[in-house]
Amino acid sequence: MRDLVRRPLFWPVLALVLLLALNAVVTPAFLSVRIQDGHLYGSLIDILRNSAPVLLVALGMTLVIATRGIDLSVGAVAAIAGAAACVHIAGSPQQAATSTLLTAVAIAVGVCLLLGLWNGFLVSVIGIQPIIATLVLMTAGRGLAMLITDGQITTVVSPGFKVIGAGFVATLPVAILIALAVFALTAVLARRTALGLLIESVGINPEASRLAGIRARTITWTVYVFSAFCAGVAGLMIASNTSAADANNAGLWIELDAILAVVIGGTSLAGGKFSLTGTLVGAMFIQTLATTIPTIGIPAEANYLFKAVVVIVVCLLQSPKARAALRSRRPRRATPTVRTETA
Amino acid sequence: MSAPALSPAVTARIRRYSPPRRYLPVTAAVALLIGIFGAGSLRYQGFADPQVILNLFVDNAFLLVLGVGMTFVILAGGIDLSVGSVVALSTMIAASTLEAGWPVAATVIAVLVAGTLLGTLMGLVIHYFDVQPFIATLAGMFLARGLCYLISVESIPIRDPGLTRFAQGTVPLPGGYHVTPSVVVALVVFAIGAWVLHLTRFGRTVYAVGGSESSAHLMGLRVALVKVGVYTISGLCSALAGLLFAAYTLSGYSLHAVGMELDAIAAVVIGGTLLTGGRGLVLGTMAGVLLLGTIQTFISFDGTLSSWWTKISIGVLLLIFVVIQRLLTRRQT
Amino acid sequence: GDDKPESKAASDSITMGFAQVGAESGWRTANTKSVQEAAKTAGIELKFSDAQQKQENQIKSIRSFIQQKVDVIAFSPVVETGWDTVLMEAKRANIPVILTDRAVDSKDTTLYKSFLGSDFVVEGKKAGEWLVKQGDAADVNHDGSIKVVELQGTTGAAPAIDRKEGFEEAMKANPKIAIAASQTGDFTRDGGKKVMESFLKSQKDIDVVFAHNDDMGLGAIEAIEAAGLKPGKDVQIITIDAVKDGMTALADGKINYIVECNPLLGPQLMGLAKKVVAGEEVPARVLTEETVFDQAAAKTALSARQY
Amino acid sequence: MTQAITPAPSTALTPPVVEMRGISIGFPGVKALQQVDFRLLPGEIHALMGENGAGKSTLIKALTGVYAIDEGTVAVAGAEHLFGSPADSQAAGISTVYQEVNLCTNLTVAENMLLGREPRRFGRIDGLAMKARAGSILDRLGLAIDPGSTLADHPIAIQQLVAIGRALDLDARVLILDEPTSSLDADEVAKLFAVMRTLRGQGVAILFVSHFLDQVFEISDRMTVLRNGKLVGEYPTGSVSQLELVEAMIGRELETLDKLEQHAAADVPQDRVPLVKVLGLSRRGSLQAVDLEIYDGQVIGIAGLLGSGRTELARLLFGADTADTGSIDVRGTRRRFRTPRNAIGARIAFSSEDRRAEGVVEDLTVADNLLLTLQASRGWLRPIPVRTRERLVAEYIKALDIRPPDPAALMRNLSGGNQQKVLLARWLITEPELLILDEPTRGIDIGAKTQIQQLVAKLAADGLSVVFISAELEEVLRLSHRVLVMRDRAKIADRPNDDTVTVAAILELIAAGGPAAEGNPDA
Ligand SMILES: Nc1ncnc2c1ncn2[C@@H]1O[C@H](COP(=O)(O)OP(=O)(O)OP(=O)(O)O)[C@@H](O)[C@H]1O
Ligand SMILES: Nc1ncnc2c1ncn2[C@@H]1O[C@H](COP(=O)(O)OP(=O)(O)OP(=O)(O)O)[C@@H](O)[C@H]1O
Ligand SMILES: [Mg+2]
Ligand SMILES: [Mg+2]
Repeated sequence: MRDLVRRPLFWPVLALVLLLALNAVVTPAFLSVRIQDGHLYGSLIDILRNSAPVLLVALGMTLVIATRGIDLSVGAVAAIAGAAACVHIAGSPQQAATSTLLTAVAIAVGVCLLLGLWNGFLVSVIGIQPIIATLVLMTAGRGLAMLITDGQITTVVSPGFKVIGAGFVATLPVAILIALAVFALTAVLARRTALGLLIESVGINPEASRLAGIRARTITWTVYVFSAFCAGVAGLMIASNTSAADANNAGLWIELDAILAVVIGGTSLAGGKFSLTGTLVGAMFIQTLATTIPTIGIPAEANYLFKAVVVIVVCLLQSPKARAALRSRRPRRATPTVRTETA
Repeated sequence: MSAPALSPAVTARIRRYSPPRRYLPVTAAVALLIGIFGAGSLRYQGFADPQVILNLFVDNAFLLVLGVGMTFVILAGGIDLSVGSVVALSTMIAASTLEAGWPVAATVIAVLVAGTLLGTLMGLVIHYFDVQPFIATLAGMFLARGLCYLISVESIPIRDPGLTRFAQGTVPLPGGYHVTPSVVVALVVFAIGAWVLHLTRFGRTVYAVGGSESSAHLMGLRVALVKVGVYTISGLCSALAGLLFAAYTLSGYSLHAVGMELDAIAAVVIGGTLLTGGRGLVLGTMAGVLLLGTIQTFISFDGTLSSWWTKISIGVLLLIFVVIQRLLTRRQT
Repeated sequence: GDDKPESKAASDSITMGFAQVGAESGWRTANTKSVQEAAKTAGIELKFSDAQQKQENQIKSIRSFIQQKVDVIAFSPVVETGWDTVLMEAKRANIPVILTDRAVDSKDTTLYKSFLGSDFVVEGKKAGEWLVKQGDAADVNHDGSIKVVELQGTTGAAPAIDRKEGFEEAMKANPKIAIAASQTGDFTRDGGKKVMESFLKSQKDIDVVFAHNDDMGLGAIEAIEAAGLKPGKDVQIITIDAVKDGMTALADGKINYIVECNPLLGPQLMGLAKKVVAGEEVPARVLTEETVFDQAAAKTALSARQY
Repeated sequence: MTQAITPAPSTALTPPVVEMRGISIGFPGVKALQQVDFRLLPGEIHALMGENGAGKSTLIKALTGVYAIDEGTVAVAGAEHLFGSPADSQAAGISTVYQEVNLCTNLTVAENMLLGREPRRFGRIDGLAMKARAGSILDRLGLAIDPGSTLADHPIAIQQLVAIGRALDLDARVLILDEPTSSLDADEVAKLFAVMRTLRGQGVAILFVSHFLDQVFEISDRMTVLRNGKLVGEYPTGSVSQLELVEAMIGRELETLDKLEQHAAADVPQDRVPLVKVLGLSRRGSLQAVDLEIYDGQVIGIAGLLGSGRTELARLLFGADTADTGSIDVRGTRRRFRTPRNAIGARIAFSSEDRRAEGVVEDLTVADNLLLTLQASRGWLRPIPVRTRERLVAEYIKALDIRPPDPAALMRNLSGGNQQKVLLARWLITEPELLILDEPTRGIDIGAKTQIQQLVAKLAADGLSVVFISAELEEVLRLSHRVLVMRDRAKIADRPNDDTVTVAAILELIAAGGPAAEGNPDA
């Protein structure tokens, strides 16, 4: 039991479970999952499906944060991806054709990769602080998205496109499958190859890593590209979910949710060690929280307060210091009072 | 071990002293500001009017105050995302208490106490419970925004004669120019901030904690005081900025200042302060605030940009600033 | 951009400073376009500025318009409150001000010449009245009560507050109508869809959705369809705005009723501006021409819609 | 356990200023201290001795409130204390320089020395007084640097002196120096010792940790020896010989140090292509043009004072900095080293002098740190197979006697000396042809130091070339085939290590032509 409590993910998972339990109590049908029209249907499925974009963005963000960076531009990149795809589809003579869909997705992903290259260039080559480097695209990116859509919400009629965010394959929502696939891909890349180790090393001590022969610059660059890629896929999902590209609101503030997910999952913003599973739990938690608010009937006025309280409680529970203080009033253990960081 | 009389070697060393590299980013920001103003004056008629410059202060007084607080936090290696919401909360408290008939002084005190308390609370959580600043202040941001909605979801006008007079008053300057009382408040805050940060032990410790918290701890510095202190200062500054904002807009509104924390952070960083802490000057923050203001002035003088081109231009100008600054301050060695 | 320096060569050409809220919705961009095009047609030089939904930005641009000595200032205030100071400055500089779309809450009505825009309370009321008129036809599942869920606009925004107020007022006429749940969908499709999804699961037997704008209504349609229900039939939908996508859905029978909120204020605004600059008297309140659409009306109107 | 030496009778004349009794501290998996007693008398210099990981630094941190104590008591001047933080211990008159230089490199030298005690006038910090006070401390240490310069611009040795300066400025009754001399040269050490003697005369109690036995015997009055977290004994310095002390520290007989064979200097085959040939390598402001030839199996020792440019030369050779002029040929082919990767590709390895900033990756495990470079050169797509990993890690942990021998231990929790061994192993695993070692024995205990020296000799015998930089001239001379002498960022001599080359001869060389440490050619 004690070991379990010490597990890094114990508290986030517990918080998630409690939140789900709260829902189940308030709405008895909450936990029920049934098959309807050949696909799974139920609140839990909704939560999973709706958490897909945040999860995707958070995956990219996890790697960026592991290198001591941050990517504020993900929301704008998501908007651009949705805009590019929808405008292409809407402008093509055969909206519903598969070839149109494929080129639209290719264009969107291609654009996002370019944007990621751009962010990575600013951070790793020019040496601009990540928060400012990505703030540039965060601001300009929405403008670009609006430029693409001419400021209008671009609606498309493409059953194929709709599948990405709202479709089902073998009773499962496609969005979940995509997110899990990217999650698995990331996990394999990070943990089955040496990439994860190299990223962590760069995040913990960039200079030592460089001297150890790691291509610190390339790695930093790559994670921004990956982050933009994830944001792009998330953007496609968001657009597909409503079959429309909303340059203004697609992915608005998703960067905050993503960062929150990463941190709740136990990855430190100071860089270094990261946990993809943690991020997964964090993203689930955030989406469950968002779903809980309307479900249990919290008035719109109070939903920020609710969110604040939950976030504070989860973070306090996660903090070893807070837990030690709660558990007993014994003198400190022989742990260094502060982490020593590299100069 | 008291200091003996100065040896010749020491005096020679003092004379050899040259301003260290750390002033470079600020210098670059100021140079850039001057350059951009030159460009604006050439391009747009009426841009060179000194009142345009004064209006930069008038329109950004609250951001300057916010930036000063944020400078403390960032220098100490933290970040404060709650400031925008605290500004909104302050306007709400101010508007609702004034509406309820409180005297201005009581309102001001209530607002300042609320902001300071919230800041202290976040600082305590960050230091004593080791919660990451980003998260603690994000929770603070939600909390303050939530409290706004609890007070009222609608905007509340401020009609109190005292505050109205403060808001609409002008401080005449020679040559027919003028600023507002808010500017004076902001400049006083700026001066105090610079004093505390650059000339007191507390300020030095802020830099030390930002440079290396563990070293500061091992050096026997009062890390706890500083870490909690900077968030307290930031909370106080946000509350004060909220009051200035309330005066600026003569209203309280839950949706005021959404995203203003990013403006404040951007101003601080553009002013040459390292986001990782330990390096930067309050003067840089002023330059950063003015640079952001100049971008807006630029765009509104242009007046032909559609909404999206406005956003793109802001991004591009921001980019130009940071790239030039980066190139100017790239280590020579 | 157009880098022609501001020239006052022709003394009769009017320069208008227009401070727009932002580009936060399709409605707003249609509104912007209308203003820009109308200015061109009317021969008015337009200084346009986008406040990105921030009041302080709007105040700044108005101040800069004053600095640039424009002939007339028009703006859609982000919020109702807090305009006295800057409007006073405009007044001191003898620059007339016209409000569009949204009102300001100021005791001193001499600060602006006219307010051109629709009345959000009336819009909400129109929506409610239609529902009342429907009577038992709105009780889709015949359980004797009409259960409404409301998709609110952004919390605290004037249209959200006013539309809610108007709707609730009209609703009182039929005691069977009750709002079972009300949440903000932030005026977006995605928000509308997500909130509707959870409504569908936490509320049984929803009869009617009232969405504060078309976009949230369109999101709700997606959610309703995903739940295996037929929007417009199994759940009735009322929205406000009448943008093109909304009208299409209405014509397709997925929405039941739309109250129009017309964004094409440009021509009316330019007319007002010319009069104001010429010193003529103008009415203090000018309502935009607006109508309502049911499914039949939508089919005929759809082809002529330009936004 | 039979001791070669008997502990001194505990009849102290004066009551101890610090008395620690029965101190125990445990970390997850390690008992760092077990029931240790320790006494420090006023007016003495007390050496705390022990191997790497014996618990010296932990004892110091227990005393000064960095770590909480599991068991035991601490009394200062007779009164029992339990310090909650370093600030508390400072307030009680204990001034400490911790082992890993703990300063704020973003601040100036003066600020670092006076943080928290800045002179004030009218409530504000008095900048001039501050610089003057800092200047006078620097003078005491004989350090000719600008107190207004940023600390980050100075090499680690200077930083160490600044840290000592900071401790001196505190009017303390107890001064603790944890390996203060590890990166200092003889000259600097002499100055430091002079200061320490003065303080001792004033009644200050000084606790001193060093791995240099000569220094310990020169300066200390008494010593306490720790081994594996346990107290071995407390001795007056005069009562033990070096050999006895070493045996007390390591608990067995030391393999004698001077068994390394003297290298014949003449056996360099001049007709062969050198492994590395450097021509006119220079960098503005840091190094004047240097020529150098390194042959297979050759050890090149570089001698010089602080700031003489040794590190810079090594960094240029490795591509850590880029040279302004000059060329590097490896096995006859021209190479350009823009990044360390280029050099690693040419099978050159470089172990930095600044372990903490440029070496260890603190939050990774020992195993990850060991394999970092190998992995980096294989590329991310080809992770090292688990089996190879385990084999290599086990092999090198054993070969270099890394303690604790736990591959999963976090690097940050290793003692300084063991971290150094891991870093060495990191490079050896890549099987380089040229190994550049910048101060590899800094902070390493006598046993480990011998091990490393033997390793270098053995590697050279196996055909590896080594560039060996050390502040300890004896060490340089013992190991090298050729000796390069540097001064003022220029090479002033390059000669075979024959009988004519002695410590005295090198010091003379450096001294010739005026004060070496002061000169700054491009100031
Ligand atoms: N923070 C920590 N967490 C876990 N283990 C630690 C920590 N600090 C030290 N140790 C362990 O405690 C033991 C004693 O280490 P300490 O640093 O006191 O050694 P030391 O005698 O100073 O060695 P050196 O001469 O190498 O500096 C070592 O085994 C070390 O790995
Ligand atoms: N006594 C000193 N006074 C001023 N500057 C110094 C002094 N000592 C070192 N420096 C700095 O050191 C730099 C070159 O040092 P480098 O690290 O190459 O020398 P080093 O011989 O390797 O010394 P170290 O013993 O620190 O390894 C110079 O640029 C100078 O700034
Ligand atoms: Mg030690
Ligand atoms: Mg060196």
